[in-house]
Amino acid sequence: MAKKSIYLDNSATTRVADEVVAAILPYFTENYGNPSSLHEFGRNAKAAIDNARKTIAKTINARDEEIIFTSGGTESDNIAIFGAAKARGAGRIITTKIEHPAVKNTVKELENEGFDVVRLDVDKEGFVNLEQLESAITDTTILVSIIHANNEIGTIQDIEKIGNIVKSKNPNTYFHVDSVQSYTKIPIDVDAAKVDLLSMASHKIHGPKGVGALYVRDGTRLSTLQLGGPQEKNKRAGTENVPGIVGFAKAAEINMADFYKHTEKMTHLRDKLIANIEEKIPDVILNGPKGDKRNPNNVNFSFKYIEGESILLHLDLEGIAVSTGSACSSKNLKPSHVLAAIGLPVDVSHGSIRFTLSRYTTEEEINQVINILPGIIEKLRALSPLNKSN
Amino acid sequence: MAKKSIYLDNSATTRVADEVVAAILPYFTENYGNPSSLHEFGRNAKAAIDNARKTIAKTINARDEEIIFTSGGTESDNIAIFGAAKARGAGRIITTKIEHPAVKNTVKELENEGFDVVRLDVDKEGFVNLEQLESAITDTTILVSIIHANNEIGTIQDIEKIGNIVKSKNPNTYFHVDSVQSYTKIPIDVDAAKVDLLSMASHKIHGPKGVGALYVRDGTRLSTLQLGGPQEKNKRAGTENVPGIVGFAKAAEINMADFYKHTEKMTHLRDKLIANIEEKIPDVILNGPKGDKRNPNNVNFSFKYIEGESILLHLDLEGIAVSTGSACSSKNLKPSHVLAAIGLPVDVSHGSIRFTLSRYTTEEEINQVINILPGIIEKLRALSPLNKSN
Amino acid sequence: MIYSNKVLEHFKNPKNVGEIKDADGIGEVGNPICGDTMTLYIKVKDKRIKDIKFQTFGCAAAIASSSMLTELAKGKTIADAKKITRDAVADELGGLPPIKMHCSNLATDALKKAIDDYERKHK
Amino acid sequence: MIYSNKVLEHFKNPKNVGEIKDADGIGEVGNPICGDTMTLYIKVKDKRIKDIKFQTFGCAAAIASSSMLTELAKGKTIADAKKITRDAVADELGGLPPIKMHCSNLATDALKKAIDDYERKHK
Ligand SMILES: Cc1ncc(COP(=O)(O)O)c(C=O)c1O
Ligand SMILES: Cc1ncc(COP(=O)(O)O)c(C=O)c1O
Repeated sequence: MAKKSIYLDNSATTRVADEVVAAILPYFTENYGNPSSLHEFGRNAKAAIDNARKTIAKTINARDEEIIFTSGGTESDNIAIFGAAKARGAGRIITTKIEHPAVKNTVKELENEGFDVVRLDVDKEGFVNLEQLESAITDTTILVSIIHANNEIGTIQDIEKIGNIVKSKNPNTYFHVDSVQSYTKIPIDVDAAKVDLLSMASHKIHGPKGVGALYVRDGTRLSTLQLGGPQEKNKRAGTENVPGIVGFAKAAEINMADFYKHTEKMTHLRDKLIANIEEKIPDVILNGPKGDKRNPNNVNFSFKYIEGESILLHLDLEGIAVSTGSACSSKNLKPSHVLAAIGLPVDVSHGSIRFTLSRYTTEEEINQVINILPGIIEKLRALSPLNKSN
Repeated sequence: MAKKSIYLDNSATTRVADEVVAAILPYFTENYGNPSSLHEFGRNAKAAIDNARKTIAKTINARDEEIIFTSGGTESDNIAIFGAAKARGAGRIITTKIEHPAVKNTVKELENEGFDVVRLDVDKEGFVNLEQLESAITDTTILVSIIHANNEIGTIQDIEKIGNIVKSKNPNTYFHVDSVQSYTKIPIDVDAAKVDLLSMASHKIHGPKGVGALYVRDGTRLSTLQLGGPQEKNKRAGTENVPGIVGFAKAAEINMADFYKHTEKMTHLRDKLIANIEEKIPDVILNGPKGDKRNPNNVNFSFKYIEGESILLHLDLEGIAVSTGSACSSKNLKPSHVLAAIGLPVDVSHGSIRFTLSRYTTEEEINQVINILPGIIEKLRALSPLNKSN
Repeated sequence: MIYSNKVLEHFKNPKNVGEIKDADGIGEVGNPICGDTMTLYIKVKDKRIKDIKFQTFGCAAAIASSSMLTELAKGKTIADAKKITRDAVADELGGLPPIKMHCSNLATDALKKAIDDYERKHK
Repeated sequence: MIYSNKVLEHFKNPKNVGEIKDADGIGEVGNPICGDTMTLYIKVKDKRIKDIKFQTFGCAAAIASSSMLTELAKGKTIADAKKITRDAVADELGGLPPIKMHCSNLATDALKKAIDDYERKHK
């Protein structure tokens, strides 16, 4: 990897922080015990994951025993949704049209199995229709699952307002929040937002891949998906990923320690990138809102007349890593369902690029993107049959 | 952890090899991309897991695309068993009375859901009754799931013989092997043994925790459990644990490179420990067979009249880490179902201790155990009301 | 299973271990939950427990509870010894893991049986 | 999506890009699968493709296929140009990822349409 690479795909995954690597290492070769073992190696491992649980719990105002560790965001979403649905047996599940596939496909499967699914519309900035939500919640509604900060366009839903609507309409409805993209970037208080289930993933916050967490409010009925040993209070069998869990907690700790400093820096660079693209490149559409209802690390633009994978690869040739909502780049060749939900026509969504920043993103990097991007867009537009000015 | 600790609990989990740590590190802070990303970071990550897949495939005579990566042994077992059962819908599942809970509890759940389950008996050394197996396989049998090397008593089942029985009685029956304890310790050839599904775990072979693999023979119908993105050919959604996968493959590579050297060394030390315990301590029972049908790293003894947790803690006070099949040490206070299956009375199984060696175990360490153990047994027996000689 | 230091101390060096050949009362109990068993011997003089010894087949918690119980009971009057509760034993040990609370039960049950035995023989 | 070096070369520096104002034939195709579109212009002289240009809205594979096709077709007789298959385009590019094979289809379809257009106008 060339030294000068500019990594702006932090919603896909992040660099592991050096402090996190340092925290992990002793758990590979010294404290390598299995937390289920009774001897000292085991007790040390158990203490390590108990500490990590405490750390994660504190970041969202939860109690230690309400955190279970998983293998990542997808597993957390699966346990929350399948677990709750199977424990409740039948009923209505309410979600949105802009969920990550880990929620979207899970809910789809439950719909196939006979659950009654309602998918809320969003407006053109990606905000959920709260009146529609309120009227959708019935006596039979068992679960409302909402993505906190959208992974493609960065829209932040008001989970406190949503939690209050859910619980005042039907207190027996579980409220699940997918906070994989928002965790440690947007403050979360599970009590204030009346959340019952909340998904987190380590590798999105400079922790290692292969570990995540699920907050499960005390008393929430969940069917267990992965069976085996009695780990994680019988909610998730399998030898715990001790180094991963320790690293995840370290990453959360680092991010929370200077929360305002790093989110303010990202917000500044985000807004600078948005302003410059809007100024320097014609025929662009910012997807998602502006201001404090946008995830501090997210910029998403559609560049009319051209296609995302081509933009991505040209940026890649310049050492800049981004992602796209283009159909061409997806494995099923379908355009982004999130961009469709905000009303973007297919040809426009075809040319969308997501830049996602991290605490490590520098002003120089953003300046360089601002310098390089207009030329690439121009070059590709010169190729395009759709470009009216050709 | 004191430097002089003697770790003999390698069937619970292992120390990560230094070479494995070295292989992992660049994937934390340099090649940290998401394999689904199209840019260079992503392509490097993708190449890394493709290489790892090749490495793992080679060790069991499989093809690359037949390996899927999971979060560990438990998940591999769950995907194999739930996945196959749900794809097939109904029918008979045959397993043994000495499975790990990751198989045992999964099969139990399927039995509750209406599948017809047969649990094969084992003889007093832990070998499956092959005639019973043969007569249990019917036209409706969908799955046979067998533990290769038992995790408690080390008994190695003859999977080639079993595979041939299964396929000759009903070629439509899937054959799943739990090789979590045998992988890289006993040669495995999935074609020779006619295996369709085979579970492996990284942390048992000096790889990192939080990663495992499942071999899935081409054409095997499996229902997907964890839904989300299209990773692992739609068989296991979720961002891949790239550093974990790389580390797992490195561990497998190291073990296979000097396979005979390290298994012979373990076998020698295993047999020395067995011989010395039998010689120096009266009233002991070796659980599991002797010789080449015992996992090279496993020693399991019942010490009559005393209880396992007490032995374990005394050894722990001397810096020696082992495990026990005692009821007292298990979270549900039930004695080991494996020791019950080989016909051990409850009070005897209560006093069983498992010593599991690794490639790092030294002759000096075994000598020290041989020196320390008899005194501990004597001391505890002096306390015991069951000890006739008291 | 995290044990307190006090438990580990009594486990490593249990007090009052053994048999009293000419015991005035003997209590034998088995634990149906996990299979632990304990035998308790008492020697009584002037309605006081003059000597007490135990043998236990069980885990660290069972051994430590036995040891602690004998310490608590030694020298007490029969009447006072009867009042020793399993919580008292566990408290003196600095607590026991919840799943191991039945072990302190075992010890108090054995003492009760030994006293019963003594009273039956000496009434 | 791993592209061959040849694909990346044609993607970075596509040949024959643009419009021919007085084209003899124009082929416009849209890809129903992923939404890519392409316009191909040919200039014909003595039954030979004398000049050829394209505009493509699409991914790297679409752009590279377009570029490669124009290279293959340029200078060929109409009869020979008709024989260019999508596999020929893909092969010349050193292969395409399976999911992107439809992109080379797009290019050959556009050429066919341009030739049709030319033949319709010049018969
Ligand atoms: C909002 C959201 N939910 C869930 C996931 C899935 O997390 P993971 O990739 O860790 O399984 C992601 C990651 O892409 C995400 O962005
Ligand atoms: C035979 C066997 N199968 C499955 C497992 C479960 O593996 P893991 O702990 O990696 O989930 C184990 C580990 O204890 C095992 O020994």
